[in-house]
Amino acid sequence: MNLYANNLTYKLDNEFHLNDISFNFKKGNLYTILGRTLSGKTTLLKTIAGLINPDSGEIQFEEKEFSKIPVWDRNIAMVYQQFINYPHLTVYENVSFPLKQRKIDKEKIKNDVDEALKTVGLIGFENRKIQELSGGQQQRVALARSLAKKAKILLLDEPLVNLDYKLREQLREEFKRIFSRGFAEDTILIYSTTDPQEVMELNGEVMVLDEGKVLQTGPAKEIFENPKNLKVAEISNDPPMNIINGTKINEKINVETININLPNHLSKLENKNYCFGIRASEIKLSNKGEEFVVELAEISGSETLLHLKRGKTKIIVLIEEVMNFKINEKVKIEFNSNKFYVFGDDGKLISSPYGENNG
Amino acid sequence: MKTIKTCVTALISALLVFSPVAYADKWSDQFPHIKATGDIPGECSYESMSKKDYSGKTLKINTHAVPVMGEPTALHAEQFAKLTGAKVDVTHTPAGDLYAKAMVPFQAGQAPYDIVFGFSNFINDWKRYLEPVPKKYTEMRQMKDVTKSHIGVASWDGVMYQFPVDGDRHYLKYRKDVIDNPEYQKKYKADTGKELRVPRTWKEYGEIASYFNGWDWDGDGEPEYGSAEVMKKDDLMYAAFFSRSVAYSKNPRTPGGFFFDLNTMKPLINNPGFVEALTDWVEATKYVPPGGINFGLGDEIGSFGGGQTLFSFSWDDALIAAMQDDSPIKNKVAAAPLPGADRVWNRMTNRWENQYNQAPYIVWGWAVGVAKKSKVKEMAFDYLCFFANDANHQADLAIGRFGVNPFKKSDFDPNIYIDTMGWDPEIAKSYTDTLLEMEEKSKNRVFPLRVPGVFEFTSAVATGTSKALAGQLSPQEALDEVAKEWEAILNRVGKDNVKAAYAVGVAMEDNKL
Amino acid sequence: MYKLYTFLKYSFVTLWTMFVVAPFLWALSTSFKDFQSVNSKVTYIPWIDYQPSLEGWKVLIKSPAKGGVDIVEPYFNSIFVTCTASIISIILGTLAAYALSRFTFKAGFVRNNDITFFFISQRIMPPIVLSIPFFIFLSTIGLLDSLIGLVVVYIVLLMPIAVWIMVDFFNRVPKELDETALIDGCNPYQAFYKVVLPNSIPGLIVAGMFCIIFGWIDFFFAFILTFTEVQLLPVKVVALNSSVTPWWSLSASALVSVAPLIIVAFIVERYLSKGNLSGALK
Amino acid sequence: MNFKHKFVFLFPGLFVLIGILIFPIIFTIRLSFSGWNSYTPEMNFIGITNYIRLFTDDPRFWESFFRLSFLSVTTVVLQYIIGFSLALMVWRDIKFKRFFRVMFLIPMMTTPVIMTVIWRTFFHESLGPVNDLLGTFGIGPKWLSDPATAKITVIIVEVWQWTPFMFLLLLAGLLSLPKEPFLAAAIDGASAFRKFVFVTFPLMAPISIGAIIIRLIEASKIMDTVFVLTSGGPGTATETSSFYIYIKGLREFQMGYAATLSFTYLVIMIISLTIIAKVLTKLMIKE
Repeated sequence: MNLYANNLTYKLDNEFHLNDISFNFKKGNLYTILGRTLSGKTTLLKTIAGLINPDSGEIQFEEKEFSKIPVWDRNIAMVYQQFINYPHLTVYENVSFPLKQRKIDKEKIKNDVDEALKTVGLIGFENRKIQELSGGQQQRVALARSLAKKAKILLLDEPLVNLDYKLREQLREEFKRIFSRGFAEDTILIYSTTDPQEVMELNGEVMVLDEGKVLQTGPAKEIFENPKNLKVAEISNDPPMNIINGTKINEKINVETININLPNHLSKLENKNYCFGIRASEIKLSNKGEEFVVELAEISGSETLLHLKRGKTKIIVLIEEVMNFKINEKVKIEFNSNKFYVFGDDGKLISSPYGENNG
Repeated sequence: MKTIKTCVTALISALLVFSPVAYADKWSDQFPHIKATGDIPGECSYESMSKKDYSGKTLKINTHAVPVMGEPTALHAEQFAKLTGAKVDVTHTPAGDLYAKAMVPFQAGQAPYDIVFGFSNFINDWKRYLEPVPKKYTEMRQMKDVTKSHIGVASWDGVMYQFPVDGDRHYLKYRKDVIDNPEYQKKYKADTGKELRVPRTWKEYGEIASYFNGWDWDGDGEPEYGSAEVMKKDDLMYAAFFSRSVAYSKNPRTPGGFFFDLNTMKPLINNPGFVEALTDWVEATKYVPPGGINFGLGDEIGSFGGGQTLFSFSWDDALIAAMQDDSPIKNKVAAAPLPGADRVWNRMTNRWENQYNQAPYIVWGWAVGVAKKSKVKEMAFDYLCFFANDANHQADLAIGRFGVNPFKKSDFDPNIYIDTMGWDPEIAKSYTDTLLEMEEKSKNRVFPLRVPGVFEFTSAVATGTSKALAGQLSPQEALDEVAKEWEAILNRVGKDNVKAAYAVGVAMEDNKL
Repeated sequence: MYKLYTFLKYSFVTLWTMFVVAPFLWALSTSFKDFQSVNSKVTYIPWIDYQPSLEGWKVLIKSPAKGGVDIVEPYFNSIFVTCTASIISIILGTLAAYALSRFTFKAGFVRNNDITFFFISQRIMPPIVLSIPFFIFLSTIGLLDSLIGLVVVYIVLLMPIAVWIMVDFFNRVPKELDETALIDGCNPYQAFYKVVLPNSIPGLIVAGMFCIIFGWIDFFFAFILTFTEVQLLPVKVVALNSSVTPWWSLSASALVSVAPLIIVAFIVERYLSKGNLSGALK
Repeated sequence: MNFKHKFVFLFPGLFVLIGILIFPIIFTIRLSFSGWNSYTPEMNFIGITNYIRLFTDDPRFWESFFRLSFLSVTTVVLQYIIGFSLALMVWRDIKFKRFFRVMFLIPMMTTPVIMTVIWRTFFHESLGPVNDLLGTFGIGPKWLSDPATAKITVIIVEVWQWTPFMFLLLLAGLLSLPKEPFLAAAIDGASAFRKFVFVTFPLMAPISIGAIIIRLIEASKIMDTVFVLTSGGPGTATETSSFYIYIKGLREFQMGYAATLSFTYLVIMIISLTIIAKVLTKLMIKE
């Protein structure tokens, strides 16, 4: 009773959009697909929906070969990142559209639509035209439409990406609420996003995609704590994890002209060159620290992103307050070396601060 | 009181209808078109037609645009339908497209029209698709009245393919009020040392036209010009060119071809006679109204008929337009034969002969045929015969916009124009004399080119002369180009084909037919 | 600076409007003239320059036997042929355009763009090239001189326009819209008529307008392919262009023949002003 | 998306078009190898005689073709510039916007062959209003009777007739432009001119290319105008390809040769339009 895929491959103009993807999604669970833009997330969702026929590989659902069932008979729902609704219909007509397609009787449609609208908080908007709604409301209509349908597979393709910051926060909260309410037991929910924070908050099973390939699967926490390699580390962090070339020499880690004391969890490491990874939030401003030059300072919301440089090494520091910096100003920072990741030349994780992959 | 009057009138007219005395009026009451003459007895009179019954049959006609030819066609169609019970459908087509409009279905083996209007020079291309006019009609009295020239124009090698319903030719039209004005005569003599008179030669035509070009000589506050001519490069301009060429090139002493040397089929179009005519014509661009180089026939008629120019030469229409009742220059214009030339080219001796020469150009004109594949040929011929019956023809003549012009010997009676159309006797006489001279008397006539591929030949002439008029080429170069093109066409069409056809025309020109 | 621009803008727009209107005014003036007022000198204003006559207008409804042109029947013929051909062209053209916009076609070296170009390229042919073959074609299937025959030919004239406009239009309609419809349980046909079509009305209006215009103004095919049964308006009006052209009735009929399309101009403008002509689906 | 249903959408239109056209096209090609004319209306086979004639002995066709290229490119460029200017001017704030828009559309709605008759009287050098009015300033251009000005007159009439086409497409394009780039430009404080060059024009490029190509296709058929205004004269000064084909075909009835001309013309046009489309795309859409 699963959604099962084996070796899915899809190529367009000699470029892999899906490269040998296999998975086994179980009902009642939430799956998030994390990947950068053009990593193949949308292609994968469309392949599941049946909008794209893979060049090879198979998909099965409820033990049936999925490729033989056309899109319109698959009983799926999908929400796009562009708020796709039917512009010629009202909110109510939009939400009831898939139900009417199934020729369900009017009473039941009414109930289901009302319930869905209630869930997304659009009661009272039934007779509005789509163009009269804000972007957030439009996306709620799209969501309501897919919920009302009670589909067995619900696909959400970066549903929040085109919303502004505040709305995104707000809707994300609601998503959490909606999906956590013991979301229908026989539904598979697949949610794709570029935003690691969303992945963390939704807390489902994660599949990290890049260039059409699965890089890592596992629970959100696992991905976050133990990224298999540099790529995953980059993708699963926002801002991306800082990668610093350094050398371990005995009790020190040498980066540029800085020497950092070796943290405990790296004591077994061979003396060698490594890529050290550290999250932007694990670097702090400190008078005791080392001197870097400010290249750029971005303020977003209540945070400040500081782009720094020293020699060939560039790092990003996340400061959780609004601060003003001048370009070329010198600042001092300190690394929280207890949170160092270590990656080998091949990009594979050698050591994580969370312990499991040590050595 | 009024009612009684009406009743009496009605009673009287009722009596008249039934009385044999008012026989003719029975038809003119029903058909006001012929009220001037009433029905005139004949083979195809109203009376005779009313005895035919074509009800349930349909006659399809393609004719020219309204009004020229198009309006009389439609009018007589309506009358014919009323008399015989037939249904008559009439389509109107612009002049330039009449050929193609009939030719396309002809070549595709179709006969969508029973009757096709066109021009007499289509005859060679059309004759294989046309039904010869049956003996019944060629030998009737109405046909015996048609002039020799027009029988010739309608026939091919003695067989009549086109039913004569109209006559056409080129002649000179001039403003009588200017040429005969003693003051202008004096002034002209004083200024140029020459007599002001109806031009006898094209050179004189040019001199007088230049003199009267660009100033207000009729006192209406607008400048007037020398001459209105068809110079626009369409299907008609080459005819104007030939009108100007005949005087220089049609030498009565050199029979055997005007366009080609019939023996060798060598084009004569670039001989000094034609070149001289084209040189004159290029000169003429200086004394036509502004934009005159782009005048089509309609512009020419409008220009002369509207009193804008002193001279014009082409078909009758410009004169008739000027003589309409509402025209401010009615009875101020007159007709004369085309000008001649003081010298004429002799292609045998390759020399100019310094001798006055004049030649009428029996240009092509309207011609009508009945399609061979038509299923109602008898009705079609009856219609055409009815179209041209004496009553209709005389009524048509009087309506300028109809474009129906004299082609019967009886038409050359000046009294018709004096009585029914209010023409000045002198002008009417100048008109009929001019026509009679051309149609019946002259021995030096030129007939239109009627050979296979005639449109290729004439189109080449139009292109060449047009280039000369526009100053793109000199007259000699232009005509050399035409001659070269003619040779090419001859080779494509086959010299023998053209020669055989051309011989028929030459025989008429040489007065052998 | 801004004032200068405004001044130039209004001057240009006004000048162009005058240029647009000039021939119509001239035609309007001419339609009330007679032979002398046209041919003796240039006249403009009735009663001052010339004595107006209604002859030019009367001619339009008179029968040819009385020197009229009787454009009433051709008028309706033209409307019928134009509308029928436009509707068929738009239906077929819209379907094809949808296919070309949404699906990929491959046949040898032929791709979607080539098929689109094939459609549009039908308009490269000068009418003269096609007239004779069409004549023979229609005569073979017995549709010469019939309204149906003209409709058949006009479809060839108009469908390329419909395809061109609609491909362009559909390319700007997000294809996620149709995908959503499919996911919501519509088969491709239902998705097309339940979702795509209702949202394509602005495009259909533009395509329809171009079809109607190009159908209405065709002269050549109507001229070659009809004889007596069917006459279309342009052919009938051009038949006034005789050697002695009655300029007055020609002008009047020119004005009358433009009239219905001016309504089209208003409809199009209305859609323009509502701002959804090019139908951005946002 | 890829379904077998896609054929159901494409094929009706495609096959109807092919069905109607296949005969005419094959017929034309076959005809071009025949000597069909007024006196031998037969589908005989004369090999490539017609093509030899065209390529070795018919400078008039090639002249008419270059004249056509000149006329159509000039008119289309003018139509584009004027149409774009007009569209920009009535795009946003202007008084009587709707009136002007309707006005600008109207010429397109008129039948060229009829309107040109009106234009002919309009430009009549002694009985038309243009020279009458210009006469008060002491000028009287030879609108139709001089080889150079006759071309200009043809261009004027064509521009009058078809600028609305450009105007409509470009205005519709302008009205559908996204607002964001303009806001961004406004925030950057770009001048109106810079806004046009860097924002409006690039956004309009795809629509412009489409409109120009279609207009080029239509303009290359320019015939009614020439036919009525000048009949290709004075001399051959305004003779275009389609008018020349018309003369050869329906006037002189050299059907075989006219088919040769047509087919050659078609091939040249398809090739050159493809090239023009490519070049325009390169010029107007950077990247």
